[in-house]
Amino acid sequence: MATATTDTPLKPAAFESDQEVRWCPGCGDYAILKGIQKTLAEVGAKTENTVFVSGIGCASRFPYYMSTYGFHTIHGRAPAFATGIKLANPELDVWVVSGDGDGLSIGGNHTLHALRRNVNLQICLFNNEIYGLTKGQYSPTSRQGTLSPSSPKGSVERPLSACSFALGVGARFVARTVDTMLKHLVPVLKRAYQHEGASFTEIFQNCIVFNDRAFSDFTDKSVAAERQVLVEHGKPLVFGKDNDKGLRIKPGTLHLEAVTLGQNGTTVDDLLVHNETDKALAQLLVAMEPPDMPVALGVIYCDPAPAYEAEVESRLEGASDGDIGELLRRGRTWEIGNR
Amino acid sequence: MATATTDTPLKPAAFESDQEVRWCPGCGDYAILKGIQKTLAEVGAKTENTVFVSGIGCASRFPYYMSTYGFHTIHGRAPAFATGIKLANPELDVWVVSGDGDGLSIGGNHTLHALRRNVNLQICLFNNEIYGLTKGQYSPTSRQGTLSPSSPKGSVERPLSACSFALGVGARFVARTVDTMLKHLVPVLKRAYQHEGASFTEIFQNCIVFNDRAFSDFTDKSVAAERQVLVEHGKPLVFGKDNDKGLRIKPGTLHLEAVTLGQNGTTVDDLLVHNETDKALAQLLVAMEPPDMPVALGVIYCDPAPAYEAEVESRLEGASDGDIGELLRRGRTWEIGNR
Amino acid sequence: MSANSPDDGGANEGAAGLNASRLARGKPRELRDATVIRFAGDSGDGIQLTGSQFAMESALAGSDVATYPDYPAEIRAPAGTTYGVSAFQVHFGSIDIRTSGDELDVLVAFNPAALKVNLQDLRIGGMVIVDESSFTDRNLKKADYESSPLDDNTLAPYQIIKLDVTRLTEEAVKEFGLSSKEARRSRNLWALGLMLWMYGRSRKATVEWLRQKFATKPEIADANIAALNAGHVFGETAEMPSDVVGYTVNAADVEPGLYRTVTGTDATAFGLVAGARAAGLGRIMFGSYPITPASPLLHAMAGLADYGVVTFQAEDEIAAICSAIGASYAGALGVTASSGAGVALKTEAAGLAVGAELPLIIVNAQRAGPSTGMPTKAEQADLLQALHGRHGDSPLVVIAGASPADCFDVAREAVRLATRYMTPVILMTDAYLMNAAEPWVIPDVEALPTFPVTFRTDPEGFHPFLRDPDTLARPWAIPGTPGLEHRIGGLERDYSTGNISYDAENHARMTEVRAVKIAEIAKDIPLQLPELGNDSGPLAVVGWGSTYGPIFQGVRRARDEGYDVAHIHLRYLSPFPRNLAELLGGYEKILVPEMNDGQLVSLLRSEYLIPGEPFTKVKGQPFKIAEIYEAIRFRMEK
Amino acid sequence: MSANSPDDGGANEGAAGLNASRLARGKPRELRDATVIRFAGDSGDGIQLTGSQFAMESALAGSDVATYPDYPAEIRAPAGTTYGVSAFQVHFGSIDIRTSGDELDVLVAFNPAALKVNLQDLRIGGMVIVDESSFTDRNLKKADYESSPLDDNTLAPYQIIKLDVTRLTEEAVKEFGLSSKEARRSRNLWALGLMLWMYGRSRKATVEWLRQKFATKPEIADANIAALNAGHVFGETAEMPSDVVGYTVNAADVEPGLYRTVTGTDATAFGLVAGARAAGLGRIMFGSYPITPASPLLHAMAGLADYGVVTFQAEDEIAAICSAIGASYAGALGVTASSGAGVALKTEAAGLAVGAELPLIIVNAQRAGPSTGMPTKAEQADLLQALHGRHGDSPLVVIAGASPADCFDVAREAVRLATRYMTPVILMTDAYLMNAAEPWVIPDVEALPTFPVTFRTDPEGFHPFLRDPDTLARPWAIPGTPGLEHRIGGLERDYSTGNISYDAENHARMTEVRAVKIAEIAKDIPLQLPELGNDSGPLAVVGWGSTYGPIFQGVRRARDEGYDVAHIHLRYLSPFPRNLAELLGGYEKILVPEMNDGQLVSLLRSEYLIPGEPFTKVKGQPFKIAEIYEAIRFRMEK
Ligand SMILES: Cc1ncc(C[n+]2csc(CCOP(=O)(O)OP(=O)(O)O)c2C)c(N)n1
Ligand SMILES: Cc1ncc(C[n+]2csc(CCOP(=O)(O)OP(=O)(O)O)c2C)c(N)n1
Ligand code: SF4
Ligand code: SF4
Ligand SMILES: [Mg+2]
Ligand SMILES: [Mg+2]
Repeated sequence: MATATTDTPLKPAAFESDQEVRWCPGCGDYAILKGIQKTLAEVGAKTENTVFVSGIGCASRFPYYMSTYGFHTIHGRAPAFATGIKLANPELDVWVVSGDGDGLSIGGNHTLHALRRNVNLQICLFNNEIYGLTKGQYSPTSRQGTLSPSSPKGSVERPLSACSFALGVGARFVARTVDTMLKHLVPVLKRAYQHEGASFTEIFQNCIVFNDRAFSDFTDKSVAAERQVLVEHGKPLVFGKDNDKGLRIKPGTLHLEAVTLGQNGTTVDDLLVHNETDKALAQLLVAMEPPDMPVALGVIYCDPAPAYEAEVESRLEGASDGDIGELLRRGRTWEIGNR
Repeated sequence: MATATTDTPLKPAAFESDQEVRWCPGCGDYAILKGIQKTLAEVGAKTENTVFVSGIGCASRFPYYMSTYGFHTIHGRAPAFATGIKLANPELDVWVVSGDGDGLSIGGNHTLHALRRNVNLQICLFNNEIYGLTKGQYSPTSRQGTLSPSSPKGSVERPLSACSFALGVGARFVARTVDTMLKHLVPVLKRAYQHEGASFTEIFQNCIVFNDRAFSDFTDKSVAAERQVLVEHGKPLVFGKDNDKGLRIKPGTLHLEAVTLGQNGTTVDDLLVHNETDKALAQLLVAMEPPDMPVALGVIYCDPAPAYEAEVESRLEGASDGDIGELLRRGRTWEIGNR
Repeated sequence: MSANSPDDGGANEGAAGLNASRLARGKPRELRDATVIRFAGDSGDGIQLTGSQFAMESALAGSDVATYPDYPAEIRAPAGTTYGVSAFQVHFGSIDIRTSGDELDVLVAFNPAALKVNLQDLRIGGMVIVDESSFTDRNLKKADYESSPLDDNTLAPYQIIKLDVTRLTEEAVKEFGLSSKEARRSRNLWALGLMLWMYGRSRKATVEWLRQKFATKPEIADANIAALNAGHVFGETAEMPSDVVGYTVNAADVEPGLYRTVTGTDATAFGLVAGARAAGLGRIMFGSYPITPASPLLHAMAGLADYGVVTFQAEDEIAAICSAIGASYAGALGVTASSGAGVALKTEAAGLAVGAELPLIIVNAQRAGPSTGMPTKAEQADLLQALHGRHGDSPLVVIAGASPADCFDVAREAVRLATRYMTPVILMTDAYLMNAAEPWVIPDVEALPTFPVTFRTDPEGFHPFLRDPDTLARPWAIPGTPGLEHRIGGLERDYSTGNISYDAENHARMTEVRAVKIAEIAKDIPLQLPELGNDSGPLAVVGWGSTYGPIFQGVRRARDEGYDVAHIHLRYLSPFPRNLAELLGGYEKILVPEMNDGQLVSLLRSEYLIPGEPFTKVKGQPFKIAEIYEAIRFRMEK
Repeated sequence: MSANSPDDGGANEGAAGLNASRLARGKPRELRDATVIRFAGDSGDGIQLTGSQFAMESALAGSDVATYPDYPAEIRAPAGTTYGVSAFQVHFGSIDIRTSGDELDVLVAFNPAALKVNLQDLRIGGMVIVDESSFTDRNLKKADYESSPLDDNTLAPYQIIKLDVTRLTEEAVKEFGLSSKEARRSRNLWALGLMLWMYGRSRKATVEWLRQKFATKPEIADANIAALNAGHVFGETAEMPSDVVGYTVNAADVEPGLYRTVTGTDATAFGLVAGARAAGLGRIMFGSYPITPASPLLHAMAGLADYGVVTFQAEDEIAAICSAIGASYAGALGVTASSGAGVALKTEAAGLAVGAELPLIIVNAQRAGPSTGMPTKAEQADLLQALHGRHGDSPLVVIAGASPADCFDVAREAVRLATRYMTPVILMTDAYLMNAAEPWVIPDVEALPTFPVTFRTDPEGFHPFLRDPDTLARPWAIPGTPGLEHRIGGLERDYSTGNISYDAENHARMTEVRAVKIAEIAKDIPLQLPELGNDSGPLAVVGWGSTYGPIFQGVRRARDEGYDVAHIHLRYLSPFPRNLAELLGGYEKILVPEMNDGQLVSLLRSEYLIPGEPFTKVKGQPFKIAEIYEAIRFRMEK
């Protein structure tokens, strides 16, 4: 994040561009668009200081719909453009919007290195587990066996876990939320915005046309409470319709288990308290999958370190207008007079 | 791995090519070359069935020095070439030799996806924490503050942990060894070879010219015993000159701690027994760093799953010589007679 | 015939329908040589199916046919918006048809947006058929029409037929008790029925197809068939405006044989498997990363597993081409396909394939650039990139498909050249070729010439850059072969050992042999002949790729009017045919129409120092026949 | 003068040395216009330092100088191997020197391998100085010499001086009690001392440099100085073979001014910072990924933080160029540099910069290709890639440096054009230019013309593709500016709003304006003038890039001998200078020497339909003056 100032904060609508939004009716991207506009309003961002950088894909159309600065670049490279922008002007608030293909397939290496370097960017990965814009091929996050135009007999590849990847490459902020959970998405993105350094937020996004209901197993109203644990730093890891379930360390192991409160005497005190600075915990949380375990949502890991561009600036030691004439004359020189 | 047959196994020397080895005198690559030749001999590999694929870098010169098939490709892309080779002929033993720049900087994404797909390759990453061939610039694994021609004031970037990365992206075999530890390197590479699916082996390699003694803090004879834990499946995690130290779970946490046997009553039974199928343990082991903790070496994680190319072949259901004439006539056709 | 028994219709039911209508309306059908019809509506309106079925019935009736689908750029734009309009164009006739047509004779518009977007292409006096009921204020607004074009005189220059297709359809399907929403879904079939009547076409194939498609939902099938028949009956009976007549389009006098329709995508896929078979290669490893308009080829190849195709959806285009090169190195046929940005990413690895001298096929389905450009639109602006878009002097083969069906032959030829000369081959197509369809006489693949490859097995005197004296190709020595173990790579290789060499003379020699190897392929490809016209004269129109159709027709029209003009169309761009200098030298003027800023013309000028004149169109659309014709007239009269 | 007090030497100590030696050896020095010396030995022998010090002393004595280092391909090959030989060539004289020289007059070889590799470049009758003691059987074997070239008649055609340099050095440094291993390390300085004597050069600068370098280890400094002086004394005293004389090379009549030496790398780095300063840009964001021979530019830029340079070592070349484009978008000057394979990887993103119309500088330090090729060798084979190596019609500016010092002006010009026209500029150099060095009159940067950029700030009537009527450039509107918020990208943009557009006419218009914008830059660059010769005549030799030196000298030699030949050297490759057609039209023949397969010549032929003749050399080495000269004579006499 950077210089958000709060004098007369703008309304969410102030972040809408004049361009007609052209995602498919019912696409999860609409909800995310609203959520991000709301987030910017709430943090008091300024349109002129905000830049949205994207690659190519349905998700990457995002910048056109924002009234801020926006750069719709090329497929998979948004983090590299964003890094250059920060190195040119660290004062800007730079968001990266990407898809599971853009950010994890062709762009996986740039996402990796932006996270490793800890460039102060908000990286939002809209994960619909499919290539939307190119009409529905399976992506690196698609479940094995996905039927798609390029996998008529079902995809063979094992899916990548976006958050395990991010933690593995050294991300210092990893969060997860859902397109339709506006009340959850906005606070999570505010945290991402306030985080110094690279933040990685995976947003489960429904592609109604090519991968509808990909996440319904844990997002449907009917099952959400039982299949989601909304993690909060310092709070016990409770879930369930009646908050009657929780997570604890399986005694004597390095693993988590889900327990039901009350059953053989387990109380809230037996539960693990979420510590967002605990990387080992974060790695276990992101690996949880239904039905046995709930899906962890929220700020799963946050352990700030100096941002890359800040350290770069500090290396510059200010002076950037050195005398070039003096530079050229430095070292061994000799005068040749007229003969 | 693939079709190693053991009739009259070849000697290590049989895997040497006629080309003069041209690494710098004292380069760690020499020892690795010997180690891999010994490994191939011990597993009974055949030169004609073995292919070494590399990118560009000092490490990537490797194939020229082997009497097997070899493809010295382009920078960072070796895993992609190797994947194509396996998809063309799954019977071949395919090794990928790469450097920390080749495999984790420009080639990070291909290493990532080869591991995720679980292509049956032996990926050996010679990590010297520097760009050797291009004369010593810092690499993605260089420690922060590394002085190099491209970082005269010390590098700013945080290093990537090769093994954390591999685990994060779903590798099913992750191991670590050291160039000069021939007795350790050979058995580890034999395990890698025998592993069905993608294996990832990080080999700490000393670049005597541009990054000498980068690993001396845990490889020097004087400190090795105290600074290394050689993990073995099913054996307690013991280390130290007199095997008097060990690792255990810090009670009530998801973390490891080093303890001294005998001290306040700790015995070997209190120590953690290495379980190479335990990913959580693997993630903690690869993250250990001296001086507080020893460096974990050996087969840190191994949890096999069907190899990518094997599953691809199974999807083919044999028949590949379908009648093309029949294919063209399939669907709606019509006859036009002479008029 | 009654709407309830369509199946008694048959191959010559068109004729039956004709008589029927003469009886019914007392008006004779008029004869037409060729006609262009475009169906247009929302993506949801089943436009593509309607169009293809009409094309199919026309083809079955013996017409020559060419079709072109025009999908909206957005995946699924909101209903009723101009950018959500989907269209399908059918050009059919008793003469030979080589383009999807310049101007529309008939436009069928299912809503105001469809009318708005497509009207400009309707010829003055052409017929426009609209579904009145969709011209609501809401839809008019979406299409930003101030007033309804049905009321003002927007449509004055045309023959307008307003029908409440929705109501008519609903009535037709009433008996099947569908919701009016479901009923509305059959509008397209009602309109199809009407058009089939208008051109005296059978409904047989369509009926069969519907029965098949809705095998599990017979009531839907019945409803659709009822709608189809109702549209047909509507035409037959007197309900149509009196000035509307039916037409007869006779069968075309086309080459006899067994036909099917193919898109350039189908034909390329078929050509690749047929080529691999002819080369005796058991496996094609098709490595690709999705991108418009190349993705359909990936999809097609993914369906050909039973013919020895393994597809690999790589993480990016670089991995895609590298996997293909690796596969070729290991003895399969490595193929990769992409477009625009994706092809740019392949240039480094393509250079390795040139240096390592491995077979490889790179299909470039060109789209409008630069950069992301207009992904769904056609262009030919990657030709110079194909020839020169690599670092260093790195010659390779470049060939181009001229029509959808031609892609079959070109793909086979790509396999022949890549394997015979151990070289990458770039096969140029474009968004138009890949999506357009035309009838194709199914070849007897068994009878086609073969060009078997032989993998090296003899260790005697082997080294990896030993050259065949005839072809200058190096041996294809694949891993798994005892005694041929060797190392190759991108560093310069010694001419006589294949080992790494930094020797100055050797580099010069290798650079030359790489160039000569490709240049000499000219001996192994056909002499260039004009498609039309004489081999010398005042003017030759020279083209390449998908401009074939319009150039051919434009030149023919000019020739019919007595202009002495020739059409020369290049399949081989690198190397050029060996007689090209001589051939082009025989014309006073050379005109080179291209869908780019003048790329082929620059090659011809540089190669032969002939004052070729560029004629460029960079609009993401094919040339119109008339544009070519006018360009010819203009140059020959002044 | 005594070996112990070298510092009394001075600017005119050369003369002193001269008298001294006349006294000592009774033989007068002979006069020489120009001489080429090459020092050669193991990488460990300090060859590069020896050579540069000799060059420096020569320059200080007023000679014109050109140098070229020749590093081994391997990082640190085993001692004594042929592929581990390092060399440094110095061409100096009283005439003007523009190349590092065709043939060697003197070869100083520290071991057999060095002799083996370099002897071929020594002219017949040239002098070869060897350290006998290194000609052991072991070393001879490593250099694969059957018998010692010192004993057989390998060296018969040359003037051979065998000295036991090792022993002589050891004696000289005895007093400082170094190990004989350390002592051996001073061999190079002993030899340097001898050569400085032979050409009547001072040792002052070298002594100062040694004192500085070993400030912390004075004993090492003393030993080295002693060795240096001993070599000098050795020459002065009678110990040399009687047929060996000293030489005098007078000061050259060069442009007066304050001088320094620069490599192409230095000059490019200086030009970029000077250019950014002239444009009023506070920051250069230099994004790069290491690759030979471009890495040294990354290293140089990394040292210029105090001059507004931020360097970003990206994960690959794609990220490097993308970061540079991002930086330009945000208002810094984005620059990226690479070579061969790395440049190929940048082509996709370069297309975006063309489409988005952002300033960008891409430095291509060309090396021998294709593919990995010969990474340390020079070539000019990426010219067509620079012009056409992107998908779609994507015009941009291409300019090239002609000599190391020229890179300063060219780099500044690149900044001017990139920022004034909002366009990517490809700056072509090569492995030779980047490493070669020459003296340079340090310009008064304050006095150089400026070309300040103005960022758009006025929201009134703003849209991102609004064009300046003069330059056709769009406004540079950077994030952080209130009221100018806008979105850009790679999709085609509407001419009059900048919004995404798939409109056919608009695409044609935008394609044209992108082309015209670049073409019109021809109005803003100098007319092309011949470097030498008349602006019409029987023959013009046309070149670009690093072939400048040999072409210039070859043409001059021919002209001195009365041939009416001109030298035309192009800095601007896209667009070409506006008078080029006319100028070239004035010559009967056009000869185009290039270090590639004939790329510029193909552009000239295509552009102007002139029968330019290629003269190619693809050996990873610069042309020799004699090669150019012979080519001219051959064409003018036949
Ligand atoms: C270099 C390049 N390769 C391929 C493409 C085609 N392409 C555009 S978007 C896309 C993937 C989209 O998937 P994702 O990133 O998940 O975004 P989504 O559309 O699902 O939001 C692809 C393959 C391209 N535009 N550029
Ligand atoms: C596309 C491309 N970019 C850059 C290079 C230059 N290059 C060759 S090797 C290398 C990095 C070498 O480092 P590493 O992979 O760690 O191997 P090492 O030499 O240390 O063994 C680089 C940057 C290249 N050859 N190709
Ligand atoms: S294709 Fe999917 S992701 Fe793309 S806009 Fe439509 S619904 Fe959204
Ligand atoms: S540079 Fe380093 S890694 Fe490369 S060969 Fe020399 S010692 Fe080994
Ligand atoms: Mg997606
Ligand atoms: Mg390395």
